[in-house]
Amino acid sequence: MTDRPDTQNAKRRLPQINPVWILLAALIVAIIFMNPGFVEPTGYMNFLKRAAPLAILAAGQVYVITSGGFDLSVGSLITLVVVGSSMLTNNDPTATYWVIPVMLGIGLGVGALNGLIVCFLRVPSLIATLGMMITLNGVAFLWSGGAPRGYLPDTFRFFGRELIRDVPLVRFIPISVIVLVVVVGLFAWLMHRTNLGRHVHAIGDNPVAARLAGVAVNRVRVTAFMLSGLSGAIAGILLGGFAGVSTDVGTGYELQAITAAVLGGAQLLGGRGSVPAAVGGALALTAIFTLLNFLGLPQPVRQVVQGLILIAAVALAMHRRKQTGT
Amino acid sequence: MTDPVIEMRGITKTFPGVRALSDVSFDVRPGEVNALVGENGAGKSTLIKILSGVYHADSGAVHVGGEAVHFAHPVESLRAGIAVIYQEFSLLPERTVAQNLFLGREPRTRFGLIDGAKMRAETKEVLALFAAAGRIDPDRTVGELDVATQQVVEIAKAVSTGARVVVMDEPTAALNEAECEELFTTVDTLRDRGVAIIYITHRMREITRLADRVTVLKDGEVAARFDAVPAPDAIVRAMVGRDIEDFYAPPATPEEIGETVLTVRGAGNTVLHDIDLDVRAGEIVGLAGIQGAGRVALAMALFGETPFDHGEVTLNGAAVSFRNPRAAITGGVGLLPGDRKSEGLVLMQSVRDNGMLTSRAFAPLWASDRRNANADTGRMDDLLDHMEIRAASYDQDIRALSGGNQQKAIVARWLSMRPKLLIFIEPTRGIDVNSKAGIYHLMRDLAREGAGILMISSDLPEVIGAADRVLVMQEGRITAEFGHGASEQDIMHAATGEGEVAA
Amino acid sequence: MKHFLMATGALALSLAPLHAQNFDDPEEFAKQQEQLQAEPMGPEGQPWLQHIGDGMVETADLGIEGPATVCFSNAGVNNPWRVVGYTNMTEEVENHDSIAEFIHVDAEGSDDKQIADIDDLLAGGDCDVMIVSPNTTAALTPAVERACEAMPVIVFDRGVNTDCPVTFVHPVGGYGFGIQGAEFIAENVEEGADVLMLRILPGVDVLETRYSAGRRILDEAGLNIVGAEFTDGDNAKTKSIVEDYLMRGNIDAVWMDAGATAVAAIEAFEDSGYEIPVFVGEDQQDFLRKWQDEGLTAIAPTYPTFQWRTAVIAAARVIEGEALPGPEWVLPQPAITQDNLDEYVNPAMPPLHYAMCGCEDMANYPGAWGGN
Amino acid sequence: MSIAEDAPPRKTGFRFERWAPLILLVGAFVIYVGIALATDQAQYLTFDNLIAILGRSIALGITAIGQTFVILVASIDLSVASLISATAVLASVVMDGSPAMIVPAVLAAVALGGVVGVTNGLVVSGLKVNPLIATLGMSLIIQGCLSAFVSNFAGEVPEAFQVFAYGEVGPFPLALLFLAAMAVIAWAVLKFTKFGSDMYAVGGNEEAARFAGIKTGRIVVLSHVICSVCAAIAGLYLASRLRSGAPWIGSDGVYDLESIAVVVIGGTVLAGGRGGIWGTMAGMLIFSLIDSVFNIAGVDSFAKQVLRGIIIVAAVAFYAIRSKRIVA
Repeated sequence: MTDRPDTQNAKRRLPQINPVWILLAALIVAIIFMNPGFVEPTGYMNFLKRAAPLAILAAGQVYVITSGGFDLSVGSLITLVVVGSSMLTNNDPTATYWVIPVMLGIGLGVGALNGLIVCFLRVPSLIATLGMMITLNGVAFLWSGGAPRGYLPDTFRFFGRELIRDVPLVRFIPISVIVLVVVVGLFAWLMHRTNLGRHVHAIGDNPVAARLAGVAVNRVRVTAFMLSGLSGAIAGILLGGFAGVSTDVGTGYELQAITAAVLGGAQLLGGRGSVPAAVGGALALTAIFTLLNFLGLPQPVRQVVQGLILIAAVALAMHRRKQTGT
Repeated sequence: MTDPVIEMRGITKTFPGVRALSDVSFDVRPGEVNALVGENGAGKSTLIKILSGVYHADSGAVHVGGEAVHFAHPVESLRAGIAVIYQEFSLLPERTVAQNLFLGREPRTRFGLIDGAKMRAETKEVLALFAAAGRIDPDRTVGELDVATQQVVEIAKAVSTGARVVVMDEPTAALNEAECEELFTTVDTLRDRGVAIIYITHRMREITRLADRVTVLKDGEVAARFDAVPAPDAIVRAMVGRDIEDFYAPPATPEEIGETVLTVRGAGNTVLHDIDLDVRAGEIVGLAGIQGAGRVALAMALFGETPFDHGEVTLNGAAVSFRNPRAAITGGVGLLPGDRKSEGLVLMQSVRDNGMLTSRAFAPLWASDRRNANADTGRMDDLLDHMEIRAASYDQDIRALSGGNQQKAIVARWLSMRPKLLIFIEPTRGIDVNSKAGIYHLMRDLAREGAGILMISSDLPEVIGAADRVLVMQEGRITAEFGHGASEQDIMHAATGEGEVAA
Repeated sequence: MKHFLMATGALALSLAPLHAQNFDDPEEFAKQQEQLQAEPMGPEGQPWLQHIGDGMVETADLGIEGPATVCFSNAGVNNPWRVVGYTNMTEEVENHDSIAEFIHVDAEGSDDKQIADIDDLLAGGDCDVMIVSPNTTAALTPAVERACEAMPVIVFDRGVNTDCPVTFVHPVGGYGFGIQGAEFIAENVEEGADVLMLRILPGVDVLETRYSAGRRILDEAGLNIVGAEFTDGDNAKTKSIVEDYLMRGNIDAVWMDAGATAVAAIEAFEDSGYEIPVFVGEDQQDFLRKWQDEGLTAIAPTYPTFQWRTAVIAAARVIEGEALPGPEWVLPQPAITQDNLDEYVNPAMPPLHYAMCGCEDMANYPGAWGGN
Repeated sequence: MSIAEDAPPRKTGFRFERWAPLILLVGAFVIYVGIALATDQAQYLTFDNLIAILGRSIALGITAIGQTFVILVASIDLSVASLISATAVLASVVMDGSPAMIVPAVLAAVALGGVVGVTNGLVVSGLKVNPLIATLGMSLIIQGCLSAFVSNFAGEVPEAFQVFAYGEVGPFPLALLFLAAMAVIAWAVLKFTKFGSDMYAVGGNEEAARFAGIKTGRIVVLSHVICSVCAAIAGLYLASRLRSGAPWIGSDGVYDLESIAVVVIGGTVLAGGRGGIWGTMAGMLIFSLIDSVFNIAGVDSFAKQVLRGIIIVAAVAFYAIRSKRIVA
């Protein structure tokens, strides 16, 4: 007799605002206070442009986290995409049209491989994607011989670098912000409005029950990893576009993406997760970094703050969960 | 007569929405066996959990050795000399017998290290009380032992704490006849040593064989108290307290039984042997047997989770061989798992999502809520309404619902799939009495609509009352078959291979 | 007891200068400033064979006979500079018949691993000469000392705190790098102009000395340093930092302690619609090309990758028993300026290729370096 | 009745999981010998070389011993790498070349380890924060604090303390004997003490452990303390080996992820409750052998990374592929 119907449900089900939005709002107010220029389009559009890769990455990561796993390989995947694009385009502007699909394919392929390793070799995703992280880094270097051989042509860099000018109201919109909106919209729709999303939740919540109910657990899990891989490839294309070729573009992005998803209330080990909230987490994280920059605080302080926020966010979530009895 | 070592008075316990116990009084004296009987959901487990400090009573008092106690934690009751042997084993499969026996209170040498030799010796000593002693090597890891031997280790663990009170919760569920006999001898030994024993069971034979007194719980209240073991009929009356015919749905009439849905011939795998089985449309086939007899293994083989590796299975006239649950579901088999929490529900998701889990699983992954071939949310809501599931909203997490309502949501999962064969495993476990009848009638309705139903249950009255036909399994084989109205005695006899059971 | 304390105190004091991280050493600054001006000895047009200062060491008495095995413990090839350098090295090995075998172990940027690698080589590598490119100076000193006991050792790039190696090959140094860039800025902007200093990481010795020298000269020239930011060598971060500074105010010149992210910094000006100011980069092709295409006012100080060739040449001389510059082989450290920019820009080479490689005349150029 | 309940008892006799680390180790050794012979470099097969291989990964071995403890209780520690850097710097700054300060420095480093361990343990068991996140956060905090104070090698380790890393007893390096002693002690703690037994219980079935009166929170905290103290010792060893401490030595050695990989390859399951020290030691030796194989085979350093990633996954798959459990 451990099943306890909860009579206070009605109260608890009142629409609850995710704390990440409050955090984000507070941070933005603080940024505007520090730097009134932020309310100008240049201010907030630059902010969104900068946050776009991380936000997209978080939107992909939240699939894997909700399905009960981790994806540590996205950072190296970004590096691979940037280095690989420079190798393939090889200074040829017309190559972009096939290189970008190839990169998206690599993202999906890496995700599929991660998923297959987890599903069929039964290696926990933490280890599987850690191995993938190391491997992809090596592949990126091996492919390029340690330093990329080509420039990224402007056609490739279009997505990460260009703006649409003369837009009414906001003056200009960076292409990457449009990519952000489209990708996040798509990911959010898949997660919250389709069978796929329900199944991602179900297999993270209770894989045995999901399997016995007929859910194609492996297929769903592989798909979740593929979406994460896809988000890594898109983030890589944006980052390469924004900043050009380098060999360590992706370093550290995997942990930031997980942090963002966790800030957005995604439950580690699965069962709960929201794409918009994860994107909110990514924006909040970027806002924190921006704020610390404005305050003139050095890198070490940023690390400490990131660490504290990470622990506090999860501790708070656990506390709330205990209080509401769920 | 000695004073009671345990005395519980006026215990009331309410879970949100359910009154589990109301004003229950219960006692047990040193050197006696007080049998605590009642149907599933009558409140036996709750009472024991209050005694051991897992739950706290809303009102009422617990006295141990004459002193009022308030256990905040199971450890405190253990220290007070109360050892509970739960149905779910609390053994660590990776550790040895000796390590499990002395978990948390290992003997130490004067250097503070664990005294392995002493631990082993004492393990042997404790095990010597049991007939199984010879079979058990203290250094074997528990995971390597069979279920019956694990049960012995579990009991030995309680005994080795030097408990004054030992609570056994249906200890024979997993034992065969010879092992039962061993257990009874053990209980006798304990009683002779002045240990007070609370023995939870619903098998009449065990009551007659062991009990000094009997306390009957029904719907959270004490229905009867006997200072000597009465005639079995009196106990059953007190336990059920109503007309069985009303409680269970009426059996199938011959007209309602149709074509054979499922035929299994000579099938088996590592656990199952020579399985021959027929299930016809419109009938409910009960599958009885002790724990470990292979009933769940059979269900999982039919469902493709642990497939047969030889033999023939025919479903609706076509030969099939399901390699996984998805294939089985596509072929028209449905299954309600026995452990709702760990195998049935996705607890953090909504009631509706739980109900739609299977239908969505067979709709395209990319289909949205609005354009779902066979997973229309509106239809699911109608279905849930029809089943009278009580929930504040179908959007709320299913974990907040009562067991009965949770079970209905799982049934709803299968209704929209219209399976030809539906397997229920322990369909009413942990469900209050009132909801049980609902589940039985639901099963019958499904059968009337043309499904063949296979029901696995450890609750013998349930198997007898709800099924049209009862098959009995033992050691991975189907060993007997009974028509509707078989006695508990017959079934028990077949399930354990010998002995006799009163009912 | 008192004695003991005094002794330890004295010991600590005597050791302190060796280890205290003094990145603003006026003596060293002056020395490198002078070396930049000095006329190097050795064959003209082959800077990897040149040397500043006239100290030589004899190697005939080391008793190595060719052909011999040269072992190389590498700190890592974890950035494009080291990749180019390592390619120079392997190509140079081909030029020497006296090197029968060249064994390479890579520590992947870990001190601990490099110590273990050297131990491995000593235990079973059958090495005759060892080349070490230490991951860090202090940590590798004991391992190099042990190696010295077994065979002649050549150290390059970073040094070690011991004089046991036959020679220590290195270009002029970090102060020199900092000086070249900062002097160029001072010459090309007005007094009081706003300068942004971009740095990679704190704590790395070669980078710290570049910064301290650069800062000293910019300060002395009376320029206004609007900020000194760490970029982690990350293009995206660099671009963001520059964008933020542009939102807040004016920038007349950008000084960088390493050129890896120079193009990203330039793009920040372009994308925000500003004129590109006076720039200090490095000799990577992407920067040189941008410079040429956009007609920048710029300079590229270098930390030449040709020193990787020199290390092999030194090893070959040890085997052949020839004298070589030592105990320090100070190589020239030329900067690329508007005057000689065209010599170094080569569109056939990859963007992250370091132009000052001294490799243009080698057999497998440009293929081995990734060029077309 | 769950699926598992109705299953037959596990077969007795040969238990694959128990022997898998040894099989992997022997496999790695055979490959090493094979490559040495195939590339005609028999000089790598001497006793000296064996010792050099054993001594390759001592810091990793010490860290992995600690990591074994936390993983056994179903926790994990990602903060070890930063802690190694922090304790190495702390010790070397406190010593600052003075032999008289060795003892205070060691005590300070171990104390720092203890504080970090207690904090990790309390955040995990008290605030119920997922250990991965808790220790990742802790790692960022330590690294941030450390980088705020020092940016390069700081302080100086006196000769006397360098004995720890460079001393020899007969043919054996002192540090190797130290590691062996630590392994034996850890093994004894797990095998012969109540604490060890409680750890297996907490990792295997926390509920059952609590019902048996084990203070599970305390066990989790204690195992975190052990892990952090081991990391502190690894930091001391590295300070001694590198003659000073720098804020990057932990992260450069990737001791966090590598120690976890070593433990898992050694057969300790991430879910807790199963595994032991000798598996971890085998895992460490496998890593050393792989490194040595790469060196003697002259594997390109980028290919090395690729292979290392594949090997980690393959080694874990070697165990995991046999289980029917669904993992995520």
